[in-house]
Amino acid sequence: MSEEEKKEENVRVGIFVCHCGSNIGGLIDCHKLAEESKELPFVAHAEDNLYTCSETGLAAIKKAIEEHNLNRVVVASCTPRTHEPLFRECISEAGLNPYLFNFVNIRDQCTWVHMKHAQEAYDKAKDLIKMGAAKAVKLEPLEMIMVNITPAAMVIGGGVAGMSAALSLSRQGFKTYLVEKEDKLGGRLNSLYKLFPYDIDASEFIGNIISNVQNAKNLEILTSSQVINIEGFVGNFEVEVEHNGTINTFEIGAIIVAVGSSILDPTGLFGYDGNKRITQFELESKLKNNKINQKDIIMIQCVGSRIEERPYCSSVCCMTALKNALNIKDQNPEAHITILFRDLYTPGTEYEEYYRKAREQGVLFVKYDPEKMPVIEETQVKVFNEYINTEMTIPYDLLVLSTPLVANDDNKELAQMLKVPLEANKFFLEAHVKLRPNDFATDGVYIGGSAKWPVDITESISQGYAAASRASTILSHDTIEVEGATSCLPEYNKSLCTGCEVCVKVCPFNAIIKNEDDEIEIIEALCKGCGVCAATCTNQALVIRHFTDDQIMSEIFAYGGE
Amino acid sequence: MSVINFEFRNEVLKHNASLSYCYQCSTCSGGCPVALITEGKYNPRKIIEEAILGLQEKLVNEQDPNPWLCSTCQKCVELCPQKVELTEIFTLIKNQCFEKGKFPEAFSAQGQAVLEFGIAIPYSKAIISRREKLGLPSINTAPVEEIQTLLKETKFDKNITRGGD
Amino acid sequence: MSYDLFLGCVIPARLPYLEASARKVFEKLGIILKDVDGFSCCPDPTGIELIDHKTWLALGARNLSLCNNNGGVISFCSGCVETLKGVNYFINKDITVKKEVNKYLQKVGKVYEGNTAVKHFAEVLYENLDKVKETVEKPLEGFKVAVHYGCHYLRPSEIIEWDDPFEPVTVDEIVEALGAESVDYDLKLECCGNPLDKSDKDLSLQMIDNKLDAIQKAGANCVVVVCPACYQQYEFNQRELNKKNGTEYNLPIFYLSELVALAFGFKPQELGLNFHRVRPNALFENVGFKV
Amino acid sequence: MDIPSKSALIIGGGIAGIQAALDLADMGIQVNMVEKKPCIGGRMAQLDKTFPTNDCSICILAPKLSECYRHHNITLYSYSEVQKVEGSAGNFSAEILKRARFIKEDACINCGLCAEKCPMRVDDEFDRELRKRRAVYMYYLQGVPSVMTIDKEKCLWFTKNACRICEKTCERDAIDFDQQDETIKINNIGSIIVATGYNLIEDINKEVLKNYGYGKFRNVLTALEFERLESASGPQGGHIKRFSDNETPKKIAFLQCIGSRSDRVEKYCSSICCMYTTKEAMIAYEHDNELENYVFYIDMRAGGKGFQSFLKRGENEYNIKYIKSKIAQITIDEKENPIIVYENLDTGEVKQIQVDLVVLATCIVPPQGIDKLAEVLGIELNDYHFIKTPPFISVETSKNGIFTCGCVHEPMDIPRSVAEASGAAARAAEVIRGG
Repeated sequence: MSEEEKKEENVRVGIFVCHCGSNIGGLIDCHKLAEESKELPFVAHAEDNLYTCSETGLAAIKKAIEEHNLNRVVVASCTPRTHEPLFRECISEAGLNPYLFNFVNIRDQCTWVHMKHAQEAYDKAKDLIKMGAAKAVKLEPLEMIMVNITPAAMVIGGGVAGMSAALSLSRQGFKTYLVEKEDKLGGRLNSLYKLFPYDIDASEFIGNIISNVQNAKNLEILTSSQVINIEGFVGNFEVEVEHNGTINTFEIGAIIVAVGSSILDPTGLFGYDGNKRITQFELESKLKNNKINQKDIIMIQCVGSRIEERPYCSSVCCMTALKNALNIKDQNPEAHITILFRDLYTPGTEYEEYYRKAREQGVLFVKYDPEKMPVIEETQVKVFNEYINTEMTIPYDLLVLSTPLVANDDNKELAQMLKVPLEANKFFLEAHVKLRPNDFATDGVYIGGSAKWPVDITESISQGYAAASRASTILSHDTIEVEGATSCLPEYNKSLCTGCEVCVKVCPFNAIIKNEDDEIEIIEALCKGCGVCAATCTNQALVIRHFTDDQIMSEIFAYGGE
Repeated sequence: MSVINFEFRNEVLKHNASLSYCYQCSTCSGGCPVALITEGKYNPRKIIEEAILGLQEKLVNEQDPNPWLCSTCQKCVELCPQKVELTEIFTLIKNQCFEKGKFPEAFSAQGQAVLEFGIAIPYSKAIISRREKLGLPSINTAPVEEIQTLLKETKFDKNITRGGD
Repeated sequence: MSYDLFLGCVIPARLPYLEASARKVFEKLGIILKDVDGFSCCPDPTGIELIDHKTWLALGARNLSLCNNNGGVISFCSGCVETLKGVNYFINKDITVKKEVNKYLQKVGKVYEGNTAVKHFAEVLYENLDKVKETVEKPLEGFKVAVHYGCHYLRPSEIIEWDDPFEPVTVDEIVEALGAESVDYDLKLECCGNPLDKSDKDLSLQMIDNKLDAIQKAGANCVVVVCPACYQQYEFNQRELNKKNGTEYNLPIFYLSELVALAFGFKPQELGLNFHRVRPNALFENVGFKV
Repeated sequence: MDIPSKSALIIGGGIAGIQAALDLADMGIQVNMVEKKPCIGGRMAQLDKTFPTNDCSICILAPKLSECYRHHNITLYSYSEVQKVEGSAGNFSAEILKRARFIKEDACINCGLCAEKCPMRVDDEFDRELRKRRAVYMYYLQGVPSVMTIDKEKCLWFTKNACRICEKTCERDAIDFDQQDETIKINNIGSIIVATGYNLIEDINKEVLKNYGYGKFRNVLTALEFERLESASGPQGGHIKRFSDNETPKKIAFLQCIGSRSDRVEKYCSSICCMYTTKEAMIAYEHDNELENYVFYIDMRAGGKGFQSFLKRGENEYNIKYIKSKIAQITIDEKENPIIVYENLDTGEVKQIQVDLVVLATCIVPPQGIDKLAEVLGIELNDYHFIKTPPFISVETSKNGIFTCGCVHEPMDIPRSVAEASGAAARAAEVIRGG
């Protein structure tokens, strides 16, 4: 569209500069920015707001659209990552196509990174707004893409989190498949003795849940089964599951990852020998099967965690140690149990009470300094007691190591199949650590339990339910809308395409295929608009909607001149 | 090198069960007026930790930290978030020190007096006449034999005659 | 109103003038204090108890077994009060303790069930605060009093069950009822250091030095105490401190009963104020208190 | 999926209630949300940033507030309370008292003119009484619904039959002094979710803070007060000054477990303080790189995702010194600088340190009014008066069809509250869909 055409169309841009409290306004003069923006081409209105995203700010946008006949809106503020959907919805409520909105990031990429350079930050913000306004002029209306939803869910992992998720979904009336690698459901709970902080038998507890799952309507259990391939996108996944050499394909609307975690291999740590020096997990099996007769027992916390290689706290080990200590005391009140620890992790109401109970029952706690690690000898441990700055020797005939939960080795493969990320410790990475704890950034895929981070049974269950809820928000609809700013091969560019398929190979979302007619086709529901294809296309045949060459060049020209 | 002594630990616990609740938060030491002016020489928290582990050698023989520096002001008892009755626990430790003859001499003088007179300070002639001048009545204190019978029963007499350092 | 009177050792046998003032005050208030024959040492919670806990319990219980007044027993000494309340506490908390104690008492033909009420004399004064106010004849105007509660008057609160262990008010209010001003000062609730006298004299002096320093800085012109151990620490060690450290403390130390008695119109002479090492005469002159 | 005929009732409009409401609404279920305060947002709205990412709290919350307000499946009753609940799982009915705010919600555009002219100055609850608001006020700047409220207890018209300046000022005719409290009856409620959050110990019992001079020493604040001071929209615009002398603090001591883990106050651990303290210290440091931060703690409780590395960053990049020593008491010097006595564990020595400001991590307590609400709902509370939940199923209550999430049943951080909120929504949906 030429300048002339724009004038004809009567493009009227409104600019809203957000203070974001003091995040932006604390460093640069937002009012002045807004005033100066009024001079930019096609700008019909500009103002500044303390929080443009507040109901007050949104009302101001709508009011300005009406009063100034705006047909393009620019918000200069925090980040589109969290706020673009809100503003799009806002202008759409005011009657504009949501894609006639442009976000200018003057917080995350400006005032935050240039915190110490107010003037430069101001100049940069001014440039960014100028560029954003120029792009806004070129914006075209786009339509969201409607996608049909298959009302069926698949839960991967038949532990306590996965079963909770599957039960809830099936009770809500959704066809649910529960896939478990092992030949029976229950996961780690099958091997535990009792469950903290209650005197509840693990097998009894998990047995009840398993029988609920087995009796549930709409719920199909696939044990000894493994997911081997996942295609498709939200509402329309095709999942291949292998069972005893046969492969079945399932049509699935939403997927829940509940694959749990593993226990660190303790080989080489603190003289581990699987016999006299064992893990808490091994201790549980012993407790389950017979009495612990040893009199002097030492437990060591943070074995292989909170160290450089594995910096995190596994959050369940302190409670596990307390539980096993109390269970041993139960069997044998004369046993001497000493727990060597760093920080006792017993948050909340019942756990803190449990810690107190352990002290009451005579469990001893000796704090050690990670700089002076306990030294394991054949029949005794030498430990430097930080509380009294004294080296102590404690005899043992059973040494129990509290090893952390670690990410499953095969998380990576599943993550690749699902196109979801892992974090540094190879646990699954959720969409937003604070407000989207059970979502992935990828639509239609959810997570619960210790596949995401070590959690106790209570949290595993509530997260299982949470993932079910999130999946249900998709499955409850026949269709949903997905992002319209996708890649496309416009009719007028088709002649430029040589069919080299480079785009097919580079697309990280498998959204580009060569169809039956031997033509490049973009599956828009899968496309995230990342732009890799267009950047790679040697003939510049592919176009990214909302990020067209014309739109981007207009920004560059606005900054540096033609 | 210290070794946990469960026997001694149990002895303290039997005397005062609140010991087990301590989680070594340092409230007692931070609030202790003596700890503040003794550069760590006196530290109620450390005594408690040693008691938890039954480190009798440290507590009674080495007296590290020195329990006799406790002024019995009871501030720690009042502040302790786990309601550990520290002063009571120190009492047992000091009783043990006494049995081992490791205590400041002034204490045995008081004990001696009680054993001998039934009261800690016998009435001197001067005081008796001062009392008369002030119009105060004469006091009939406990029969000494009765007190001595009692103190024999509690084996206090043996403790006292043993003497301190 | 009537109480059995438990005198203990330090006051009657070393500081009888404190006893004199207290007896006068209660007589004037019409509260009967009944002398009881046969009391031993309470015994000292900072002395005998540290030698042997069970002896402490046994002697304390024996003393309490001698009381038969419905009003319970009153003492002028915080140490005695702590012991007697403490013995009650331990006997009532644990039946085995009660049995053990009575096993000892049996040998001397006594028995104690643990139900004699114990009160500090300041408690009783506070409970009769209106009457105290009414009885004041010579308000203590110009007296800027640093109230030293002392530890055992307040703590452990679970045993003492009187006043707030960290924000006490009772003695301040009594002092103010007499027309004097109670001056707030740093370290108000800290220990005077007296019990350390037996184990580390220097430490003991350092503690009282810190207190006196804070009291002086706050502009108080005298100190009031409710315990003979604190009294001795403040009174007797002031001069020693001056000699040792070159300080120039000269703060009159009053027993609470003495202040009350003065306000009730008793003469310093009949109270034996002349036995004080730090003489209050200069204070009386400075504030225009006619004696 | 068929559109269910039963609706959900959500009590509490904090982040937990909001998440539960949004999930249910997105499932196509009608949601009634009841919030006691004039606006939804809860505690999270009061926070400056959130750990461990230090995301701006209101910035990530605001879109959710708007979403809640606009969602066609959500009916919001703000400034309202649930008074009566009858029936059982699948078929509850409820009576809601909607208090008169004396503002026509559809007319008010939150322009603020009325508040500018209102002569009555009142302690601002949202800002923890660290500043004044007017008798006609916006609960907080970004609050939803974005309308004013008249504080009947303080308004001159209601107290003295005078003034009514706001009425004359309002260009939109939005003031309505004749508005009455309304009782609204809702039938056909399939399931109820209780998410009324928490209070802090200072809200119900300031006594326990007296050893720390709180209320007496001007340079001793609680953590939530400090959070408001750090907030750009708070009483000091995000530039922290001491109340005693308006100076920027250079040394701040953060004291942990104030009331928590105590046999004298609350036995439990408040779960979130170690982390938010680190965050608050970081933000303070961001404002002033010369700042020295001291955190006095018992056990560092950092088990959540990214928490350990958050502490490391605090130590290495934000000048935070973590000292294992619980603080018993605070005194002040002649300049009102707090003085803290603590034990140095390495040497066993007891040391004094003078700081400029003290921030108390006070313990979380059950929300005010929980006893009454539990009675109305017929659900049980535990020994601490949090909502009682059965073993391992933290979103269930003692009554079928009534679920719970967030701090109303146990202290927890935002991610867990949000997860539980979704979890409770799933369970509520089961009941509503007759599963």
